[in-house]
Amino acid sequence: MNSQSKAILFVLMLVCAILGLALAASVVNACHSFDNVLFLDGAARSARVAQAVEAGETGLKLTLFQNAFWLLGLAILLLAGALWCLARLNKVSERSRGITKLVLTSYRPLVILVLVTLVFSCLHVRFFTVGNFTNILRQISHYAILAAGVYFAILLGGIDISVGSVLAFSGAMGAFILSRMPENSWSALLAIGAALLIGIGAGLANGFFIARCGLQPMIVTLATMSIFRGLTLVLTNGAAISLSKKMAGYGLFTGLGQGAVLWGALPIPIILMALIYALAFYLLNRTAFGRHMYAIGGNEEASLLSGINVQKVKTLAYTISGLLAGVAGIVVTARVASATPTAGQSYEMDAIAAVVIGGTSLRGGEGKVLYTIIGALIIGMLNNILNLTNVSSYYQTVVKGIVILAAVLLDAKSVKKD
Amino acid sequence: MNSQSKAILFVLMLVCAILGLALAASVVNACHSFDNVLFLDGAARSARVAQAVEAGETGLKLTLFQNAFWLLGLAILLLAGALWCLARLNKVSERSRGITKLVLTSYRPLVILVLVTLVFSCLHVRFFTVGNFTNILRQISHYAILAAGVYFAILLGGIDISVGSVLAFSGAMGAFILSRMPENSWSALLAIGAALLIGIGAGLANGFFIARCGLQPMIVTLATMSIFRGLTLVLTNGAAISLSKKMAGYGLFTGLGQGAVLWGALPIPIILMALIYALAFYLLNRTAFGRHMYAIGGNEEASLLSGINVQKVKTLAYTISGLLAGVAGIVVTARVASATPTAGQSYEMDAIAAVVIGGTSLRGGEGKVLYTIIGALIIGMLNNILNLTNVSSYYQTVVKGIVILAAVLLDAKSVKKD
Amino acid sequence: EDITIGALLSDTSNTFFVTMADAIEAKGAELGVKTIILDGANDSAKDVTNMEDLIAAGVDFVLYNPVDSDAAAAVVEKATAAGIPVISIDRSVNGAEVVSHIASDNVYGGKIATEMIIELMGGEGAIAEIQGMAGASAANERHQGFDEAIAAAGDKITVVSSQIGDWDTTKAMGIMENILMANPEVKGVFCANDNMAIGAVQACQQNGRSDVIIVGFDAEQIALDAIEEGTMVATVQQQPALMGELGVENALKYLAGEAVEPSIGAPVALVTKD
Amino acid sequence: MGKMILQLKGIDKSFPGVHALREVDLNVYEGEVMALLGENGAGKSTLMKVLTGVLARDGGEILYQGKPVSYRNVRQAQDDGIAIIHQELNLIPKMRIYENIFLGRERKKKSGALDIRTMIETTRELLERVRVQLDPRERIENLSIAQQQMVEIAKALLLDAKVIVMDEPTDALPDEEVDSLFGVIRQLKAQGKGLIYITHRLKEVFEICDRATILRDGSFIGELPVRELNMENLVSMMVGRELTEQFPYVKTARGREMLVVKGLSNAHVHDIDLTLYAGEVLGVAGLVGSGRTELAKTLYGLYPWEKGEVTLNGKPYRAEKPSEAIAQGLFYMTEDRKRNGLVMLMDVAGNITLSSLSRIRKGMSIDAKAEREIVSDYIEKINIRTPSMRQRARNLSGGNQQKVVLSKALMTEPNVLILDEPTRGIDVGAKKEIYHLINEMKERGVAILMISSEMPEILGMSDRILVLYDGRVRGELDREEATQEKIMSLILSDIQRKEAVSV
Ligand SMILES: Nc1ncnc2c1ncn2[C@@H]1O[C@H](COP(=O)(O)OP(=O)(O)OP(=O)(O)O)[C@@H](O)[C@H]1O
Ligand SMILES: Nc1ncnc2c1ncn2[C@@H]1O[C@H](COP(=O)(O)OP(=O)(O)OP(=O)(O)O)[C@@H](O)[C@H]1O
Ligand SMILES: [Mg+2]
Ligand SMILES: [Mg+2]
Repeated sequence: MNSQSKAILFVLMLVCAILGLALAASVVNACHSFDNVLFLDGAARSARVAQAVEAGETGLKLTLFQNAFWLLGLAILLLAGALWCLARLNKVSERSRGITKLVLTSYRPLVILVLVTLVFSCLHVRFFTVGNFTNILRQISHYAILAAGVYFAILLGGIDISVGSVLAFSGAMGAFILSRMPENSWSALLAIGAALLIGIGAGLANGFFIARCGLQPMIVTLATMSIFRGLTLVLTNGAAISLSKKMAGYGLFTGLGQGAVLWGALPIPIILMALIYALAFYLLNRTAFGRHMYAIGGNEEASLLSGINVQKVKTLAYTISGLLAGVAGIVVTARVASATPTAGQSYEMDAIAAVVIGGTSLRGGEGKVLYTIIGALIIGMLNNILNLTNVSSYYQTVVKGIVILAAVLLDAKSVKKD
Repeated sequence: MNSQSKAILFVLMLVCAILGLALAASVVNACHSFDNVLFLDGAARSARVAQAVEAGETGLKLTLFQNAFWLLGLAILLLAGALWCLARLNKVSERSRGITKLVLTSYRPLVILVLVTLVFSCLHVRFFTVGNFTNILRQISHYAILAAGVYFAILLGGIDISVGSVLAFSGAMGAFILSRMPENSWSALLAIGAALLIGIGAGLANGFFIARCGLQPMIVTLATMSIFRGLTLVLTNGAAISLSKKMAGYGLFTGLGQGAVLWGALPIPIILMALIYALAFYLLNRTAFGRHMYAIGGNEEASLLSGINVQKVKTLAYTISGLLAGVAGIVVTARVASATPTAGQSYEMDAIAAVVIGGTSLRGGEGKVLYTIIGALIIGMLNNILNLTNVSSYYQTVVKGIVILAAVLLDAKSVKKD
Repeated sequence: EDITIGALLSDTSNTFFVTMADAIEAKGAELGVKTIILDGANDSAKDVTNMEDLIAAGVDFVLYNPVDSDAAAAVVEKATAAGIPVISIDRSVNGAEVVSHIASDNVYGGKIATEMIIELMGGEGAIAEIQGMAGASAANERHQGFDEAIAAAGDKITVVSSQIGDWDTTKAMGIMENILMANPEVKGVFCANDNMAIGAVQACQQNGRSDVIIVGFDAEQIALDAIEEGTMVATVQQQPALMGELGVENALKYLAGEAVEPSIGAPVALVTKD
Repeated sequence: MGKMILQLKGIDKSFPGVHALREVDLNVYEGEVMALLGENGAGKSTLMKVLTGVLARDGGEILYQGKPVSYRNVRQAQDDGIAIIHQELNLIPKMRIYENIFLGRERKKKSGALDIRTMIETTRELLERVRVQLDPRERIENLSIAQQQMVEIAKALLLDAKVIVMDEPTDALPDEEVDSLFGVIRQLKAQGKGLIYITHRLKEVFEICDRATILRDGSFIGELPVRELNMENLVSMMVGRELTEQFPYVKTARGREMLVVKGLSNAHVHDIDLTLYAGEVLGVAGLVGSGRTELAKTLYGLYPWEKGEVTLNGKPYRAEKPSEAIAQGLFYMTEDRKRNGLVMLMDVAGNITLSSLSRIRKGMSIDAKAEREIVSDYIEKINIRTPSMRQRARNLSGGNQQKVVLSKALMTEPNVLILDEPTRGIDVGAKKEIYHLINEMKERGVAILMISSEMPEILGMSDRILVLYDGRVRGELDREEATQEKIMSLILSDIQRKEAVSV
């Protein structure tokens, strides 16, 4: 095929894609502006249309709403046409194929995120709003922080399932200190410091057993999970420790979970999360430590023979994981203004799921830390839409499992094609 | 050193060991017969002695009890002497060293079991009784059955964390069927069949995603864990389903958990557990399937190249794991005569711990299935002694973590010495 | 006009709250309002998340059964700020204003249950307790009730064992077996929910001990059956369905501009064979 | 003679149950290459690991530039100027070339961040020095084994070390690459560096080394200048006995057509035609990356076929997985026994019977007695040196491991046996035993396809030789007409033809 027909195909693809997306978006938007979601049955839609007509409304939106179903069909046809053009183009053009492959493999989590956002936006009127996104981001912030820590362990080919318990223990310690020093205005700093120290200590302990004693990460962190949960129960005596406004450190401490800047538009947990991911990105991609992490995950023995201090790097990685669990503990405790001894139970599973949905292999040595945040976001959006659409919590559990499976299946499929 | 002095050392070792053990045993026994445990403070002991003397009791046991502390010291000295002889002997005799090594490596879980039993026996009067051991065995039966299934997954270098949820779902299905067919005398068989089918189905699903789609076991079983928990909640609508004597299938079904043979001395769950382990042992050590399991766990690629149908073997292994979770589900439900939707939560962690304490590496390819039962037994004995001595549950969690860590640490230490 | 009521329940894998949820849904359908019911899964952070989602979904009213009373204040303030009134059910909200509180007293329930056991024991002997999930507030409150009753009973009553059964039937059964092993003299057991009580019943029966007095909590069907059979003595009945219905009714009353009592009682009582 | 820079004296090292080194001496001289020779398991790699601090020594001393040293890890040795290229490749497949080269010694900017530009530039220079044309940003997993080996060498050059140890660097290299490696070695010699060179290809010793140190069973046998050595006395020093005739070729009568391949094509190989007769060895020659392994794996059912017809023993043959190939009488012995030939954790017996368990079945179970008998038969017949059949495979030496893999292959009683690099990394003694085994199979009528990168082996053992290039058959030579030059010219003519086409 000559380059002229390639160009025509390309333009056709663009036109189809843009038209299709625009049409779909305006229909969805029109429906939403009638406070209606797409998947409402025809009868309800007709009733709403009749009501609007009665109220004397007219205009494009009404027309779009009225004809939502077949317009949407048209949009889907257009998008299918765009896909068909892409497929043709891929057959004849090396470059197009390259770009498609790049998008589908390197940017896969992003693609999934966009798809998920599109679908969910159709499912509820309020999903695609700034308020709701701030909401989701704030909700995932502590998961995402935990997941960043777990990412370090997984990158090494290990795992850290103690993070949920460490979160609980450090949060409880923070609350404990605040509640024991109600007068001391330094107590907030002390509480934060102690929580972070606990995180670091827990991580060091994990690191010690894994890196120095050569035990398997799964079983070590299983044991420390139990130990830190027990210590939390002992510290709190099994009851929640609540923070009250009367405590001197209340404002500063809870600010970390509840505060916001930019006139309330940007919650502090989101900023913390962003900062932590920026730091993690820098550490992993711009420093020697990061290189060593990838190397050890890829081939531990070769790394040792290359003169890398494997034990040190591993210990450091688990320490970071613990530290971030400590940070997450502070955020959670600050957010709900109390520390419950059962906090963080089974969070490790969500954190692992976030890392894996973010395209990181549990075998280690590969992955992008920033995609972990996308993994967390996808899980957060899923929880959010299931809540918004009032799906029974029993089914939520089922759906979540299916989505995790689907996400990793997509991953595996496109990996195999390489 | 000549062979004569070796012989002398050997005899000395034997004498010290036998004397020490006998002395320790009779002191502990004497204390127990005064309803007293060793770690009681001296004051309480004196009081008890005074009371006995007042009651006119005399005899060896009283003397032993009276002098418990220093007699026990003597016993410890004797045992230390035996150890010293062993160390001397190991220095000079190749054969003795060989035997010691064999005992410490190949039979390590057994050695740990014996030690644990000895220590626990000193901690509570009723610990070392036939009744209590039947008790412990019955309590661990479903854990041990689960652990046998998980062993298959771990032997492949994989893992199965969905077993707790599968247990709940299959148990709930069994109870559901029984309760829906209160008149039908076949209902028990139907319920058992359905529960087993659910186990098999769940295992097949795990196997499909792991073996055919090449997904990672951890994430697949994490997802199915969520799915089956959700399905259990849907099936039971969040409430326990209780079995009542009025149901036609009650006797047959609950017999699997509550029944006993040999005039009540041998509970059926224990028999089931023994049968399953015998079968698993046979499968793994006497059949081609077992060989293939070890081979795949050791080196998957080499196994494929040796003409093993890797996918089939893997699928089968996860199916066995699911099936055994189904069996455990039946046993649990039958035992408590009701199915709760939250049953089996976090049992997978205990099952994994049992496998690992039994000396199996999470890397796969190595292990003995019969030692898994020892792992389960150690955990069960730990739970039992903590209950018997009424240790606060908060500390139980801590202690359990420490024991798991200690057990694998012992493992790693002696492995490194190889 | 369409009204949507959101209900946040602390744990819908627990029958108690399932019953409450069903009642809220049924009452809502009856009165023609939409209901959204979310599960806090015993996790304060998830609870907060759920409330935020309800605010995002733009519900008109929230019935709130917080996972943790103290943690609830912040989100209740948020909801109030967004113009969504809140009624708390079963567990109160500490530190924030709600329209009303529909109370059911876990501490009181634990206390009357224990008192009954002590009475049946003739005021002396060994008693044991199987507690709920470590750290869960219902578990704590019921345990507190137990403690109060024991303290009141004097030193003829000895607590031989107090273990945590995680609300789990099988675990409770194992614990009961171990208690019977270590302390065969035990005469009564208080279990913090009925699932665990059933476990204790099975342990006693299978050890041939029909003399142990077992009292549970929640008045679940399985417990009522056991009481009928005589294997359990009593269970504490809270009235989840009634509480749910009261919640919906009062919410609508408030939205219609009528006055609502600041505290509404849903009585707690012991259910025995008669 | 150059100045002595490194001296190892009386080194002693034991592993539990193995006395790997007894009183071994080794000297390295400036501007010279010291060959370190010995059979598999003689202790060569162990000695190097002791030198570079990977393993702690039990006794002896190391003098470096006259001073006693004792390294506790690789890093210290590197910092002191001792670099090593290990026997196993030690690159991280998912990482880029420059990242691998600078692994453990990354260049940093003042801010602490990595100085990526400098690292890439330096890498480019190093790659030029070893004469490979590669983008420093290429990922290792996309390189051929030969290219990876060159990257390893470049990595050692980065250190600018005074002593460079190469542990079997040519193990996986084809002859042209060996030449460019030798070019680099001569360069290093000229710069006055001292080199230790470990190899099983004794020809290379005479080509590039100045002196040789010989070990046998962990003991020091002697250090001699290479000019005083010839192949015979070198071999007898290594194995402790005389070995005559390196390639014991036997001529057998050609049998019927056993494997006929017509027009076999897929993503890796194209239009393969070949005929293999019972009782012959068909050697397959080609450059690394020419698709020899792929051809074998395609036949074995590891890669899907696109088109082509194959018959085996007169019957149509098709395999979608190895089990199907084995069932039809074809077995493939892989080129990398450590990675995918053996289950290292399993014992010798388990490995030997792994592919033919169905033949020792009694009811559902494995017939333990039959297994014991068959395995001890093989151990005896093939002369596998192992303390017992219950010894784990990982505790055997390379040659004996290879014999275990061969036994596994034989036990399936194949009609067609594909051997991929059957003697890679194996010492002269074991090599010869394997050649004898090949001959024995040949006499029993097995059709053998032997892939090898060692030209003398191909020439010495094959009845016919097939030359592959770029996944295509480029020609076939008879034993009588075949020479190294003819094979190379078949390959090169193809390159010229290809260039002609692309112009
Ligand atoms: N980590 C170890 N533990 C136990 N034995 C070992 C270990 N490493 C090497 N050995 C043993 O030490 C001996 C020397 O091995 P080494 O690898 O040095 O041999 P080599 O001369 O390099 O052989 P090859 O030519 O096959 O590379 C062998 O018997 C080997 O089995
Ligand atoms: N650019 C590449 N991307 C992916 N895989 C590659 C690339 N280059 C080589 N490989 C693969 O790496 C493996 C090792 O290549 P190697 O040079 O040994 O090929 P080969 O044909 O097996 O060689 P031989 O002819 O020596 O048997 C081969 O399987 C080859 O397909
Ligand atoms: Mg070597
Ligand atoms: Mg090859």
